[in-house]
Amino acid sequence: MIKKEPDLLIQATPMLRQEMTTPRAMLDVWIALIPVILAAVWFFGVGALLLLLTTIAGGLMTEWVFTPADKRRGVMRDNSSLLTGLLLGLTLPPGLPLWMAFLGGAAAIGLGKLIWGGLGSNLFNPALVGRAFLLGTFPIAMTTWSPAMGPGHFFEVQGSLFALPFQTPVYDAVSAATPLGLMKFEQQSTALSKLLIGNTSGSLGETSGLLLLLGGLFLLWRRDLDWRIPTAIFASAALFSGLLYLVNPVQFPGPLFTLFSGSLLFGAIYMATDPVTSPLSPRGAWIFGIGIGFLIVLIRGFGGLPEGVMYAILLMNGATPLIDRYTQPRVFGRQARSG
Amino acid sequence: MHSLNPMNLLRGSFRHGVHPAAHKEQTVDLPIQRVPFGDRYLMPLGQHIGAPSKPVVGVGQRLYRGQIIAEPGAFVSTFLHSPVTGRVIDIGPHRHTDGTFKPAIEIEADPYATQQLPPAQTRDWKKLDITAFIGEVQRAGIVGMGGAAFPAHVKYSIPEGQQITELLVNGAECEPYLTNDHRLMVERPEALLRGIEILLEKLGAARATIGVEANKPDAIEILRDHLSPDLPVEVVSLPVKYPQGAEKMLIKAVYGQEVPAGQLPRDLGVTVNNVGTVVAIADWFDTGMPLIERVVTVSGPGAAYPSNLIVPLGTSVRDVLSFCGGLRSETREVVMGGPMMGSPIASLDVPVMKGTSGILAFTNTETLRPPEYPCIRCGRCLEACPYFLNPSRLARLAKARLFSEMKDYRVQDCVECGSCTFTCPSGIPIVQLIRTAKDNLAHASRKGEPT
Amino acid sequence: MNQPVPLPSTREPGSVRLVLSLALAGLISGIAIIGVYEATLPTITANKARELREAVFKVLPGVARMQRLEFIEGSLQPTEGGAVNDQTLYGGYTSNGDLVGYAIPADGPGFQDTIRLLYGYLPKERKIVGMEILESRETPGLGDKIYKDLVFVANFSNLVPDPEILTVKKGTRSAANEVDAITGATISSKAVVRIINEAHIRWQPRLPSVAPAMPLPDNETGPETGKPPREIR
Amino acid sequence: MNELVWIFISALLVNNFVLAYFLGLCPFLGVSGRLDTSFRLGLATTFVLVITALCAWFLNTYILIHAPYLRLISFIVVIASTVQFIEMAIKKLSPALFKALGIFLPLITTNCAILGLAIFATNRGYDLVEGLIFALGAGAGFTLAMVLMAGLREETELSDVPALMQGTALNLIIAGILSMAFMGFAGLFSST
Amino acid sequence: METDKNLDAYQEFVKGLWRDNPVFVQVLGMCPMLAVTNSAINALVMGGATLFVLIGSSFLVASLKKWIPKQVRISLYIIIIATFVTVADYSLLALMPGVHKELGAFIPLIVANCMILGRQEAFASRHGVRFAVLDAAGMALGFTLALFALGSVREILGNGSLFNIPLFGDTFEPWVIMILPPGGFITLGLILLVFNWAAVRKQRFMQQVAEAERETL
Repeated sequence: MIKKEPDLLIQATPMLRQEMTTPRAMLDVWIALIPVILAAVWFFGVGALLLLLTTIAGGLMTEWVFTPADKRRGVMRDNSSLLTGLLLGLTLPPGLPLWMAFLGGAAAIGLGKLIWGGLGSNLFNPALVGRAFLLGTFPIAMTTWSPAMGPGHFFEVQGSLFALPFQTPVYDAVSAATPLGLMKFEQQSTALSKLLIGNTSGSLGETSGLLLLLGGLFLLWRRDLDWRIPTAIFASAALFSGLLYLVNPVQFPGPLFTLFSGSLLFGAIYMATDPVTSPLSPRGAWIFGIGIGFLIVLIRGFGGLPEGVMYAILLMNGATPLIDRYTQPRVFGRQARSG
Repeated sequence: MHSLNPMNLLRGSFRHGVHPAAHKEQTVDLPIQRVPFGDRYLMPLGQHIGAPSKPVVGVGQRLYRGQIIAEPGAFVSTFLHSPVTGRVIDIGPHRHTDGTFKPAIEIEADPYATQQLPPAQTRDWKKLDITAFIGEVQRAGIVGMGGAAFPAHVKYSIPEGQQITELLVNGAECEPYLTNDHRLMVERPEALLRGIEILLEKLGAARATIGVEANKPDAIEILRDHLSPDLPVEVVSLPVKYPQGAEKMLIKAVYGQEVPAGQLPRDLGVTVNNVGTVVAIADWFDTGMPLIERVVTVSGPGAAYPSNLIVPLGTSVRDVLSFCGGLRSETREVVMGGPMMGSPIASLDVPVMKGTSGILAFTNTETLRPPEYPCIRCGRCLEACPYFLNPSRLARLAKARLFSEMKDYRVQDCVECGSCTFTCPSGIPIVQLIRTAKDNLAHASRKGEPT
Repeated sequence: MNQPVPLPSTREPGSVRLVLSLALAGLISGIAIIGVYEATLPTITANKARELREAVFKVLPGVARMQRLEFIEGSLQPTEGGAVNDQTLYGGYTSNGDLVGYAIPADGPGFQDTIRLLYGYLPKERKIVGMEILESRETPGLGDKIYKDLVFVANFSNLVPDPEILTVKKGTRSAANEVDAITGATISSKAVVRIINEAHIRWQPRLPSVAPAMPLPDNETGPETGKPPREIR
Repeated sequence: MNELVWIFISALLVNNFVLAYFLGLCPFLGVSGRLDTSFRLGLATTFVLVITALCAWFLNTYILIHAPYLRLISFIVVIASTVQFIEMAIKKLSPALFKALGIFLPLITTNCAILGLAIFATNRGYDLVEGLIFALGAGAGFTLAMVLMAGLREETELSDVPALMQGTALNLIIAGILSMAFMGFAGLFSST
Repeated sequence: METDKNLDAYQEFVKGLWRDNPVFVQVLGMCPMLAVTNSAINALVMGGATLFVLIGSSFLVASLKKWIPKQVRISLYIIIIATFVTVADYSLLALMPGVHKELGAFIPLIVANCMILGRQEAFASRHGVRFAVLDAAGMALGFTLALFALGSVREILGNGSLFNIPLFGDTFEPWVIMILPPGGFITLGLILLVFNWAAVRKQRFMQQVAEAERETL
């Protein structure tokens, strides 16, 4: 017998939900990056950890200050700023002064996210906005790379990290060119094994090709990323760089070097796949990825900068609304949509 | 972004869709039980898609079981029959399953009646021509039993120049929890095949296919055992995926063809019928029983004793539930139909109708909605939508109240299967937003506003 | 806001009047402009000439007089004004009229935008003795070191442009035809070198080491009458 | 040939008229709300830019060599009358095109990109072919910036932009980020 | 002018500074606004040139309005403005060649500053000389103010100096992006944000005052 009639809810169906949530997806990326973080600390010492913490703090504090009090709880819990700060931190050179890193974190969240209306509204990858801001603002500090060290120097934190705010940093370590810089300005290639393991100079999180791929596989398994985007980037970067290599193997690197050098892997797996700023439809994802690959090869090969991944992704972010608009999926039972 | 699913590569499925947990184990092995007759029955005049029926009985009139109590209000409408022997006590507005009050005939059962059907008149279907056959189907009050309750006779009225070649029997039952079709296939395969035989001959179709999802191996086996070589019937096992039971998805899964938007299955020479509908046709021609009862699954974590039941139409949900032990105290929500597309009811005093396939009780575990996060355009809903719509964009447009722009994104093609909401990691009620938008658009077009 | 006053003339004026008023306005405006132009011309000309002289004297140390020259029909001839083009350069002379060297304008794409520069070349020694950036939009703090970084500029005060100038990593200059690049602004450094290399290839065979043409008398200011067609932005 | 490629790429990407030179900002900020409008305005502007380059070269070669002080006033008068003339010509020759471009043509007169092009081309001493390539590059760059901006702006309509940011403030920030992204093209084809 | 009677000279002058500021409120003249504000001095010179052109043309237009035929008024305004701009251009070239070099093509581009043409059409052609000049001065000063605000922010952060005087010593790390184009866009965007915020605050304050007054009545 029904003893007591419950107060029935009238909530619309479907009653069932799958388990994945947005904060959980953000956390997955974090988990995927843990080996990369460890490698960064291994190669660049505790200073790397300090840098990561600083960018994250810069982002979180900006978010906290500029979010209306009534929305703070929800916003702070979605883990997205935590991820943005980490991603930004991993793209910074190991000797960057902490105050710049903090500023970068603030710019990433402020210019990259809050101004647009918060998570989901931004049209450019916030971490890359932060990095582009830093690169434009402090071009020298952002391109001064310290060499990868080893565990022997684990506790040696570079003095430049602690430069006073607004002051020019003084570097105590000899700077080293990145594999891309060596390639562009001195036509020197770097062994693939070094690129895979990561004991080269470069941004904190971009050096170790193997670990980056490993994290990518984890995300693929968790179905957190659109596999089409990295695949398209790899394919088009390999294709275009291969063509250039065939034309002039002295000036242009081969496809393998192109794929494993610089931040191509990092950008393709963790930055370009940011769902908010990449196209929704499968066809759009292909176009997006191919465009990024092409722009990377264009900027690296013919531009003034040795590296172009960040700009390539930002530029394609800018084109994403257009791509989305013209790649609407064909609706079931209808002919392909024209325009 | 998640179509790595190898199932897509196999024959016999549609693209996209979702895989909610089936939850069928509670009732899948329970034989169908008959609910004893109660004392009051409520027959809403609009239990089907189309115009409501018109009452042909008056208050106080005595009825026998199976007697016609209402006649079609239009071509897309059908007959209603009394589910019990008894007396009309009221004709007027009563609480409907959607929460509103709608006209219904209230019948008081005769407690001393035997509730036997009157002796069957012989209806030799073999002698009927197609028009007479369609008339008989309407006369039996038969509608689609899968949930939509679309009058069956309309479906069989094929316009001049068209020919049905394929009879597709829908045994997919892709909604979680529900096992009523499953049990019907297991327990009454003869009736099902007999209904198929009738339909094949009357519609002139070349063959019949029974599409059953692979998670019902016993049903597939039993049906195959009962096939006779004289009857061109095939039983097809389909990969488990929601919403396989949607007509157009089933056609795509079985024949690999898309029904063009704006067209009907019959334009491809196909007619799709739920197993319940086919059995009801067989019953009418075999025993003369019109559509006055149906199989209902009672299940869900809030149901004390989940069951499969034969319920006379018009029985109140409360009576059905109390027959099988009532609700647990944790129950928060009761849904009529499946958990994906059914509708919640506000009161237990609403009747079981022709389209009621299940009564599901849910507790906090299911009703607690996750906190809603902003859409991060992850694309999971695009991968889920069987109609290849862009639910993310539709939801964002709906939130910005740009309803007319939603038409450019084919909001009208949405069948509201709920796959997008199911799959959304940000917990956005996408399908509800789409429903609101459709309502708004319909309202605007009724008022003749330019949209 | 304020109440607008209806325009004074409500009657449709004839088209003659329209044309007349436009012509009148044009006339008055022309007169005004010519007035200002005439009034400022001497100063502007003097400024430009001074700027040019300063630049020429800077890239050619020890020069006291200069003359604009143009490569016409196989030889260098003194010219007055006119468009500066690929055929123009400046001769630098001692106070008694002996040729010291040439100041050669050259331009080409840099990191950001066109870089325009002037370099001093001694034909006898086949040596570059100075370089001055006239115009560039290189990145502040990085690319702009091509003129702000005196160490870099000093590379060009004693440089052999044959067979060609090479850019090498900072601090590794070891030969007379090498230039130390600026750290972090390799592209801008290379651009300057490339611009000079290209200009050198064009000019080297044309430059006689003895005075091809004597400076015109009283000509030190390098008369720049008329429009300076390649205005220095 | 190489020089021409660089002039084109420079005006299109490296020194994009809008994002690096701030020319044509009024339509860029004002008329970029809708994608099709932006695209058409871009095309119309490109067309006028090319005509202007032609006129500027003609003026420079035949008139201003004698009277340099009339440069500004003759440019502005020529641009204004050219636009007017084009408007009338299109109206007569192709009503369909006029319908598509019509309302934008008067707007173009006040577009400083046109005057800017004439002045830049003169300052750099471009010859006729260089000037035309420059105009094509500038027009394509303007169109590119307009179209990207319009796409982005249409998208922001669906998001909850804070009230204080709505309108020009956000558009400027979008332009700033686009401009930052275009910095990636710096040095393109200048080092090869 | 009869209709000028209800105008208040002070109001006409001040409105351009804040309430109807051509940059912050009307979003006009963006092109010079962003292009020349990479240093305070450039901003001030550009402001001065604009002031000269605007006052001059407003004065002329207001004095000559009786003789300007309606049909060709825009062309005439443009001729007048272009004349003043040419005058300014040559004067600057003669007097301040260094700054003129930095401002480059943007001095001639004052012609295309829609604020100037706008004031002629909207104000000078409809009002007396005195008010036209006051209005022009106010608008131009408002424009200069905005230029200066942007220019000084960009110079201070981007170069660590103001009017080329170093403020923070040699070890200051300049924010290079501020003097690059993106810095212009972003800084102006943020200044507009602050302006909007101040406007909202002011409006709220005025409402509170009004409510308080109503309550006391």
